Amino acid sequence: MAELLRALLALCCLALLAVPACAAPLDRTRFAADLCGDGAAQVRAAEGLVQVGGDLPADDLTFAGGLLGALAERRLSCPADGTLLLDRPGAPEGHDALTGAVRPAPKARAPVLGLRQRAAVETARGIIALLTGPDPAARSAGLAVVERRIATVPAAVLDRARDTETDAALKATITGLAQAAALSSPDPARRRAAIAAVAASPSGTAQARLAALKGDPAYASDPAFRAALDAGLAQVSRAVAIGDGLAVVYNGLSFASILFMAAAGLAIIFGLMGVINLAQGEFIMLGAYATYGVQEAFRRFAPGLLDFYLVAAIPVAFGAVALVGIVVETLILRHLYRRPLMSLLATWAVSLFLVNLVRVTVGTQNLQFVMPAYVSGGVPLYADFVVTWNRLFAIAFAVATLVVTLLILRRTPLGLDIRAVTQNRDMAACLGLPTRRIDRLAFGLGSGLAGLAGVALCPIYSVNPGMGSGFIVDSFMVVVLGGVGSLVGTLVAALGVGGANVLIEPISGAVAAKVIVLVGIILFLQRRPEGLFAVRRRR
Amino acid sequence: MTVLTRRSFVGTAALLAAPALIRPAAAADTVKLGCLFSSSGTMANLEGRLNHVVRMAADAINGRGGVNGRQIEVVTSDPASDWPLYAQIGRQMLQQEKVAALFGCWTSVSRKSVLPVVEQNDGLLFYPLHFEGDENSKNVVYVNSPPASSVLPAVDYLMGPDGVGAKRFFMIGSDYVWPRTINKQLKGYWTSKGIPETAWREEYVPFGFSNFQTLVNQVRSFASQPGGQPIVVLTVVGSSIPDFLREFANQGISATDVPILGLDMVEADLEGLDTGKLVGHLNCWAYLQAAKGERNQKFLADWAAYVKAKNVPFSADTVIDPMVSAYDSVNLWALAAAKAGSFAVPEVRKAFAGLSFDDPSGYTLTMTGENNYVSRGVFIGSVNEKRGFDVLWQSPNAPAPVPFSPYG
Amino acid sequence: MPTTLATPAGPARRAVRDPLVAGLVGLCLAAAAALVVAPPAPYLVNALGQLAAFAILAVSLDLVWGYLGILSLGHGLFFAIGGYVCAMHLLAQGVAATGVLPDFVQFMGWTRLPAYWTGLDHAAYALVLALAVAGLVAFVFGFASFRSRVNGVYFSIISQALVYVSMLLMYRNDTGLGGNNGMTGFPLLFGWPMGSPGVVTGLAVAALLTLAGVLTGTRLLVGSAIGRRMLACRDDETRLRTLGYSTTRLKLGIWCLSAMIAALAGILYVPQVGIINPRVLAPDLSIEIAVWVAIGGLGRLGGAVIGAILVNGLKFWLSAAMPEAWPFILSGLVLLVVLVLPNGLLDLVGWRPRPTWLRGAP
Amino acid sequence: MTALVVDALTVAFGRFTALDCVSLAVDPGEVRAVIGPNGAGKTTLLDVISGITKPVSGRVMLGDHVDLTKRSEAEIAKAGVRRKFQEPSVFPALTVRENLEIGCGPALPARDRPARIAALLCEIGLGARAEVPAGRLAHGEKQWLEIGMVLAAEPALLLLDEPVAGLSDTETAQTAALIRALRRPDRAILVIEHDMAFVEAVADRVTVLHEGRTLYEGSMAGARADARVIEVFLGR
Repeated sequence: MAELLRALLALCCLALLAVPACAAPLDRTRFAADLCGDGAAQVRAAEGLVQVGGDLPADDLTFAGGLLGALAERRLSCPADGTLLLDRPGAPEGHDALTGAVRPAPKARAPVLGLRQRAAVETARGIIALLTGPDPAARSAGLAVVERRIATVPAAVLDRARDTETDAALKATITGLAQAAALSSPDPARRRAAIAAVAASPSGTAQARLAALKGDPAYASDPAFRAALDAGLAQVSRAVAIGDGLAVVYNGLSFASILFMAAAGLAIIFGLMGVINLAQGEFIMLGAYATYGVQEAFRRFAPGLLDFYLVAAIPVAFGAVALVGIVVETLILRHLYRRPLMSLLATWAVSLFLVNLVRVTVGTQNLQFVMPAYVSGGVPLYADFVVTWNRLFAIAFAVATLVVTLLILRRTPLGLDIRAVTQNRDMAACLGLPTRRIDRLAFGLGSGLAGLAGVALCPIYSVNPGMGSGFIVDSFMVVVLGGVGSLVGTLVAALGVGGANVLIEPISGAVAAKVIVLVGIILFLQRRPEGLFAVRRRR
Repeated sequence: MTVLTRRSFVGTAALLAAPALIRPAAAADTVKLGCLFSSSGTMANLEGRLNHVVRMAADAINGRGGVNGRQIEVVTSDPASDWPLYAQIGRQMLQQEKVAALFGCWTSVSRKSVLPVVEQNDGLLFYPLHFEGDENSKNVVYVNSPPASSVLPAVDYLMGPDGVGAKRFFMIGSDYVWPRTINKQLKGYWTSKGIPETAWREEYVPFGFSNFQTLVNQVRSFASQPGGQPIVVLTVVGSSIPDFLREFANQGISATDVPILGLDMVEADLEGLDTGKLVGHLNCWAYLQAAKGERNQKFLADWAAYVKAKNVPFSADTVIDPMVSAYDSVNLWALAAAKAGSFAVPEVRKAFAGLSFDDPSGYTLTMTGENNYVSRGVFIGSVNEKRGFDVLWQSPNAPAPVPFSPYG
Repeated sequence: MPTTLATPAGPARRAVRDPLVAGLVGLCLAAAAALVVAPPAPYLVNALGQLAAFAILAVSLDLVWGYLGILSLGHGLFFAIGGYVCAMHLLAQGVAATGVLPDFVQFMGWTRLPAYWTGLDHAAYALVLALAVAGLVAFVFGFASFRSRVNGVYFSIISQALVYVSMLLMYRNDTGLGGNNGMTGFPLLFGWPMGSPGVVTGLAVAALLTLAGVLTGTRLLVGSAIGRRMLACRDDETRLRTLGYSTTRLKLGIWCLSAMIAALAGILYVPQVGIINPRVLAPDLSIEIAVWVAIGGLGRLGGAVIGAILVNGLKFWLSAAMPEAWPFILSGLVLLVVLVLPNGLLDLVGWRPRPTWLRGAP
Repeated sequence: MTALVVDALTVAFGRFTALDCVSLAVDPGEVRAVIGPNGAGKTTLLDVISGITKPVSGRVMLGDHVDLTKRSEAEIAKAGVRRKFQEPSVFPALTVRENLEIGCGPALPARDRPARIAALLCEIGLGARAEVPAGRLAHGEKQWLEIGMVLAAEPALLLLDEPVAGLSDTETAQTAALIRALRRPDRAILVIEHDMAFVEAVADRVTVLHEGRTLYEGSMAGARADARVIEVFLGR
């Protein structure tokens, strides 16, 4: 009797396992109540949904998606008598989760998601988006989430997604992912296919997943498996190494572009007039504040175009800071050309003044910037190498600045004048060049370049009155190392310093990297004071 | 020429003596409190707020009739984020202004700089910041929590089932004693729990460091190693915090992949960030703006009104822990002075034992005769979309402070 | 030529002709005496002592900038070397007396002071060590720079980078000298409790007397034949070299001397403020030293003293009295001096020991 | 024996070649003038001899044994070379007497200096202005002071860079007389000048430089007759 009972029970279980399609539809009341429950209940609801998600009808998924979205965005209100979805956090009325009826929202609890809960909710929303997303973009966003948590997602979900997917490219991706998910499948052929699939999209995580399989009994017993795994691992390791190499290059380029932007204006000012402009960092800061001003103007007058404020800020920041530079030159520096060390003190005073002026008038807090899509986030390019848009923006900006500045210096009358004055001031004056006017314009150009650096830095660094002070030593080192008066030298020096920093940092830490690079420059300059690119001149 | 030099000397002497002349001598019915918070230099954005909070607290007490029948007069200064200047001004305030207590310092080094001054002059310094602990001077009131009573509960939470079950730890800090002490204590704590040394990594960056690309790459590759859920324990300070968060989000790592526990992260650090991609990262303080309760609502309303009325150059709707701690400091001092019936430091110090104050966080602060530390609650906050923190967890009560960590 | 020979040449004549320095030395001595006889409030005594230390620092920079044309933007380094060695001495003395290790040493996990602290509890050794280290660092850096003819603004920039690198190094906790928190909590000075009125007065008097000594010594130096070569080197180094003088050696010698004077200032400064941390190595502080010198009057030792005392006195006063205004006043003061009063504030009182054609110099 | 040998000297600044394989030899007691149009490399030649500029290749020998190209300015000066610059290079912050004292060089013992200085003051005619800062002197007085400074160390080789530039006719004649008076069997003098009459008055032989190369060497009369010299220099 007991035997029979046990057999029956086992049969039932088997049936339950084998035919999940007959699982009950979502218990909406319980699901809603769980989302309003404690952390454990929330996890239960979200993970339960993930487990059965492959078999739930579409309207259940949509319903759950709405609730989960509201929970993640804190629009879920939990009064004593049910669950409400609000239009926005703290709205006075909301839709009842079950009936959809609109009713006033009493003061009630809006659950805060813990990290576990948030992860579970994210996964659940991911599979819902993958299965029911209205367009390929939404479904592919869902797929991205699912991919990250592939270990917690049952195969049924991927199978269903693959079967129902209409977009060919997306379908192929899902198929690959489903294959890769079968790493621990009992079927050796599927396993090998899974290894190949994992190896096809290499990353540090993939490497770790494959490496873990080396401890698998099959590795020792099954030569085919062993060969597949070794090949897959080698492929992933190579790809990860290349990706890391690309990341180093990219990091170096990005740091170099920042250094170059900060130093380019200085190179012109120092090269032309021998003036050590200690206010250059503050000019960068002013450029960033000008960008902020443009953003606020857009917000007020053209909110629809707000995303383009960074582009519009380029001429504004250049012009505004160039104007400040010209004013400083006219009022102060032109009296000091024969006394470079005094102009150093004067620009220090100007920097002190500017920092405190901004501090008193605008405040010390970090400025709030809207980050349009083209400067926020990033895209994984190869293995673990992620291209971040803000850094790419800075690199592109630096390249554009370099090209335009070189064009100005090489192809325009002003550029010719500037080069003439840089090379031999007295001779240029004898030839009738208006050196006074050229000085002023060149100083304006150098300051304007600092303003541009301010624009480029907005998406990368925090903008506050003190932001400029950190640049001064680095950018002077870059200018002097490159050779005074040589913009190309400045570029090469920036690349060298940026690259060296990025290479040394993983080995000896960020502090030591900075110290080593600076000491190296000091030693180099003591052997070769004229820098890398300066032409040897008659003393 | 000697006449001229004499004149210039007289001028210099007059300058030195001038502080005594430019201020009206204290009226008999006031008592002075001194502030040592910078309104310029690197610390301005953080410390600057505290000057105003101290004033606000003193105004409120004055509105209730003052302390021991005297009105409070707040003396402010600007040590300009220049550490020796804190000591210099502190000395001047104690000796010349005869302030009854000092409220000041944010960084450990500024406190260390003022410490000998208050000890030599037997003054009283209320220090509103959390810090590395391992110090107990009878002349300093440590209003905020040492790590053993605030950081360890938070890390415990993250390691537990309610948190993320954290198994591996990437510690990134600014290179100075507070981050290093915290990390040292954490390592001791983990060792005591049997966690192997391979489960953590430690990196330090210079002050004001902002180029976090390489470090974030390292975090990512650390996270992809097997061994369990990783978290980042972030003890960088100042502008490094937003710069790190920005790079972290831009490289596409979310809080559900690798959560950051930012131990020095406050609302002010999120100013200027798009926090949509940072939702879920954590911080840990003795007060969060989102704390529930009438007292907090009143405090927030008071601050907003004060900012408006006095044209204070800081945000009316951002309140951070050290502001509340500074507010608590003034009130604790006033309670102690009233209990002692005197402004003399030894009397006030004696009155600390058994003092309690219901502060905006919702907890009741208490002090014992054992040390100059204050019992505070512990909040764990979670970054939300609105550049603030939601309360994720808070301690059931205010744990007794542990000045000297057992894990150091 | 008996008549020409009878005219006192060199130092003696010049010292007599520099009543400013003579007056300042007299004032220092008088102030020191006054402090001993009738000390004012301790914080004033302490402030005066700190001002004297700053004045010594300013003199050290004026010696190389005003008389040799070398603007160092890294003098904070030598000041810091003096300060750190002094702090180590005070802590070592404290350890010897109390047996308690400083907290940063405990933090590093050391059970006793590392070997290189040996002997630092002896004041004389500490003094020699501070001067020697400062001199050595200056020698190495100066030798490399002067030999390859690094001059003018290049020298300024490189020296600024040097002090910046040192700051980064000292901020590192692993460097082992207290990191960002630096060194503080000095218990004793020569066995007396730190901060007692006697010690405060003693330190201030020592600083004033040292200032008087440094002023006298440097004045004699710049008035001597070496001083004339310094001026010659400042105005036309190539000319001096083609007359057979090794300017590298001259510059190196004065540079090292200046570094040691700066270290002396650091030694006197640290026990008075009770703390040393890498902030003194911030490039800004080193620029500020140049600001003091320029405000007081470049190329006049008395001017450097007056500038240092004026700017720092104002800073002490205004950062408490008018905290918002201080940075604006300082920047205004610098611009005023640089544009209108090229010889510093001494111009205001009509002090013109040098003809106007010198204005073109550094 | 020769006082000065310049052997295949080449100097370049960047891509510009200032001296291209220039050679010349000056005998003891000789006054040699180097002439040539602007940019011919005359001042560069003096810069190399006095050690201010280092050549790309070639040698400069003082006497038969001392290689000047390997020495610093100070060592060259100590070897007995003195140079008078084109712009009067005196130390403006020092008095005339102090300038002369420095001119005596580091080697002369202090007790010998007053006598030497007194003699020089007489020689250059600035006795009455001995205590005046050199910055206050008139242009001509500065030229004379500088000559005094370079004479103070009794140089074996004297380099004069346009000593009469900007001087009046009378002063030029006085300077020519002075240079003739400076001739000594153990001293060679190298003069760079534009003023042909002055060169003719003082020089034993002339070297004509053009675009970094030696064009002619010989007597002044020969130079006047040389076709190439006339073309590049005199003719224009």
